[in-house]
Amino acid sequence: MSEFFHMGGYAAYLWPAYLLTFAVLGWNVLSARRALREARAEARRRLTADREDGA
Amino acid sequence: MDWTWFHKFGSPPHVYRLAGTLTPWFAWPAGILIIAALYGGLVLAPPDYQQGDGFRIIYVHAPSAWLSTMVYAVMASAAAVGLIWRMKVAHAVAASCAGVGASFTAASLVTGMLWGEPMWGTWWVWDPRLVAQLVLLFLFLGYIGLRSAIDDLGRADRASAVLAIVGVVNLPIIRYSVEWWNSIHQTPSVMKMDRPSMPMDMLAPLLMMLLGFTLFFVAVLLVRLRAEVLRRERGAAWVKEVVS
Amino acid sequence: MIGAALAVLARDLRLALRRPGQVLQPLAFFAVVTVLFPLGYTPELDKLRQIAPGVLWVAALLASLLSLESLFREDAQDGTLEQILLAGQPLAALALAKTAAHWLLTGLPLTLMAPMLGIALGVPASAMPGILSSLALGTVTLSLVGAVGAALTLGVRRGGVLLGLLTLPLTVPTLVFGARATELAIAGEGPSGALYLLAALAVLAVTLAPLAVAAALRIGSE
Amino acid sequence: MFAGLRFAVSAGLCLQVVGDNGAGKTTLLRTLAGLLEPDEGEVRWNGQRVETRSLEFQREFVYLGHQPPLKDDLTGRENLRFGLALRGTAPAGDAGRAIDAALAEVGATALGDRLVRSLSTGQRRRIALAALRLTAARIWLLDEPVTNLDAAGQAVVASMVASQLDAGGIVVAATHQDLGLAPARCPQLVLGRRA
Repeated sequence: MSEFFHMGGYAAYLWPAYLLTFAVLGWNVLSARRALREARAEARRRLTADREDGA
Repeated sequence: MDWTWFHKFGSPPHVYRLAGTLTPWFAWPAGILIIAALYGGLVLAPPDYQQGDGFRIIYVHAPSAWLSTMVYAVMASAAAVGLIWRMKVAHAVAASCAGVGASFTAASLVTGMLWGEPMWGTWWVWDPRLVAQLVLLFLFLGYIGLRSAIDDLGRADRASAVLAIVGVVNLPIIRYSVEWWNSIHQTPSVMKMDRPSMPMDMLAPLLMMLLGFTLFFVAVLLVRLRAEVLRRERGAAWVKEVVS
Repeated sequence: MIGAALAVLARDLRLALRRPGQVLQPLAFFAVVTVLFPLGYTPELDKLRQIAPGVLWVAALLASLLSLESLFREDAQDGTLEQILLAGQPLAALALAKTAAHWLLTGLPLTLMAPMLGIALGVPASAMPGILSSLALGTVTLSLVGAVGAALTLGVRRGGVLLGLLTLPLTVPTLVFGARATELAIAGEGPSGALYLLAALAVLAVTLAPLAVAAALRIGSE
Repeated sequence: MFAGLRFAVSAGLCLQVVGDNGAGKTTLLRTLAGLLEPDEGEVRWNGQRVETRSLEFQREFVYLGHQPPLKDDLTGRENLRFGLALRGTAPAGDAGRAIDAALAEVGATALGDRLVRSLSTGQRRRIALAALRLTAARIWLLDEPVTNLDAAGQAVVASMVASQLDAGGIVVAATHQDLGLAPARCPQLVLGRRA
């Protein structure tokens, strides 16, 4: 199993590359969901604000 | 030609709901494909006769590079549609692309450097592909910078649309000039990044990863699109039932 | 349309004559940047000769960019830009006239100045025609591409840095072909190959950039 | 900003747009001028729907914003000559005479050759009004035309608006001050919060 991680000597380059790419994948998922959550919260805040000044 | 389908895509509430229902249909296949390709690329595919296992970086580098360019093209075309037909939803799509495109351009840049380092002995070499990705990253950063510098959302949409279109027209010219520049100053051994003839057991995981990344992009785009549509329709009535 | 475009061009030239200081600034900047390189590198002319093309072109690029920020900003602030937008004339033509004025006031002087600075970098006199022709063509594209950036960053506070970020990536082809043409001129070979590419860029820029500038101006003045 | 707005102005009338600050007076004028895109609705000219950004329609109107559109480093005359050349409205006879006439009408003949930089705000506005006269535009869109003008200046504006109406032109002015016109010739459009 260990020689799998050894990756023929390229381990020091291959795994960081994979980790970084999957970090980018993860970041995209999280930031997209956060953007949606914030947009919904902002819309909700605006609606209550409109309701308060009797629009 | 019945244009109502076109108008349907123009109506924010419809797009908001459609994006919501479609997201899982892209997200799950993307996840499965990526994991399968990961297994295929790291375990099943034989080592390369020249680079041994080092070549397996292609399975993350090539899809990132593919996404970076494809996403810019999608962004520019959405911007063009938004500008010509004045469709808010199209601008929302363009706005949703920027972050994804920039992140994958950066990923392809770094993975490219990680791939080249063992060959070149240094972290950076003025290889035309790396330089082209770097310039593409600047184009993305310029787009994001312009968008954040303009407060009014409508104006930011239209101004960044012009920039995206100018950028997509210039991109092939920039790439040509970098290749041309590279050919006249012969830089150190230019490493063949993309394999012209790959045996199937090497190529299959790559194609699966490319498709997986593309579906992943669409899924992320749909989620971001809903957020961008909401931002542009805050005052609209339909937002009430959707949000509360 | 031609009358209106010429009117805009003539007005900008007259305005520049009224305040010559502003015209000299990019030239001074060009000289300063060029002089810095030997100080940061080496006094030996034969070494400087090798980096001369890159130095001249990057310095010219930054100098013409520097002066672009005010291309539309002053007109926007005093309200004349609105009258230009509403003049009932094709806006792309007026945008081209504004950019032509910028080229005449900045691009051309920079080009004429380059040979002198070239000498400071050990560039042989035989290379002067090549430098002049390549910079003349290159600065046209730089002015046009920069005008798009200037129009896009019109309403933006501290737009100068953003203008650079938007415009510099688009100037890569001009820099590559231009520096190569200069390099060939210095080496005594004919720069024609690179010159044709520079000319092609200039033609493309003259035809397309004004459309983008017009669109950006309309958006910027909402 | 505002919705459900319908109004028409026929030749010879001056529409006075009033409303408290922020009610959208300037927005309405800039929308008519094509500087702003309305979300919905349209502008009709001579009965036909017209694209406010079309060059033909632009030649029909002139828009004067809060700020007199003049270059400080040019003289009044130079600014006026530029305006003429820009709009391509070649006046009958040579431009010089038309400029002199316009300057005379606004009482700024003496100011013509001084750099605009040296003029007061009121004097600059008079030069801008002279430019208005020089455009052969049938529609005048004026945003606060009489602010910071002395009594004499206001009289000049009133007389110019009157002569424009007499010539069958249209004026849309956003101002609270009285333009000295008979009410019949100066209908009001009140923009305000919905009651």
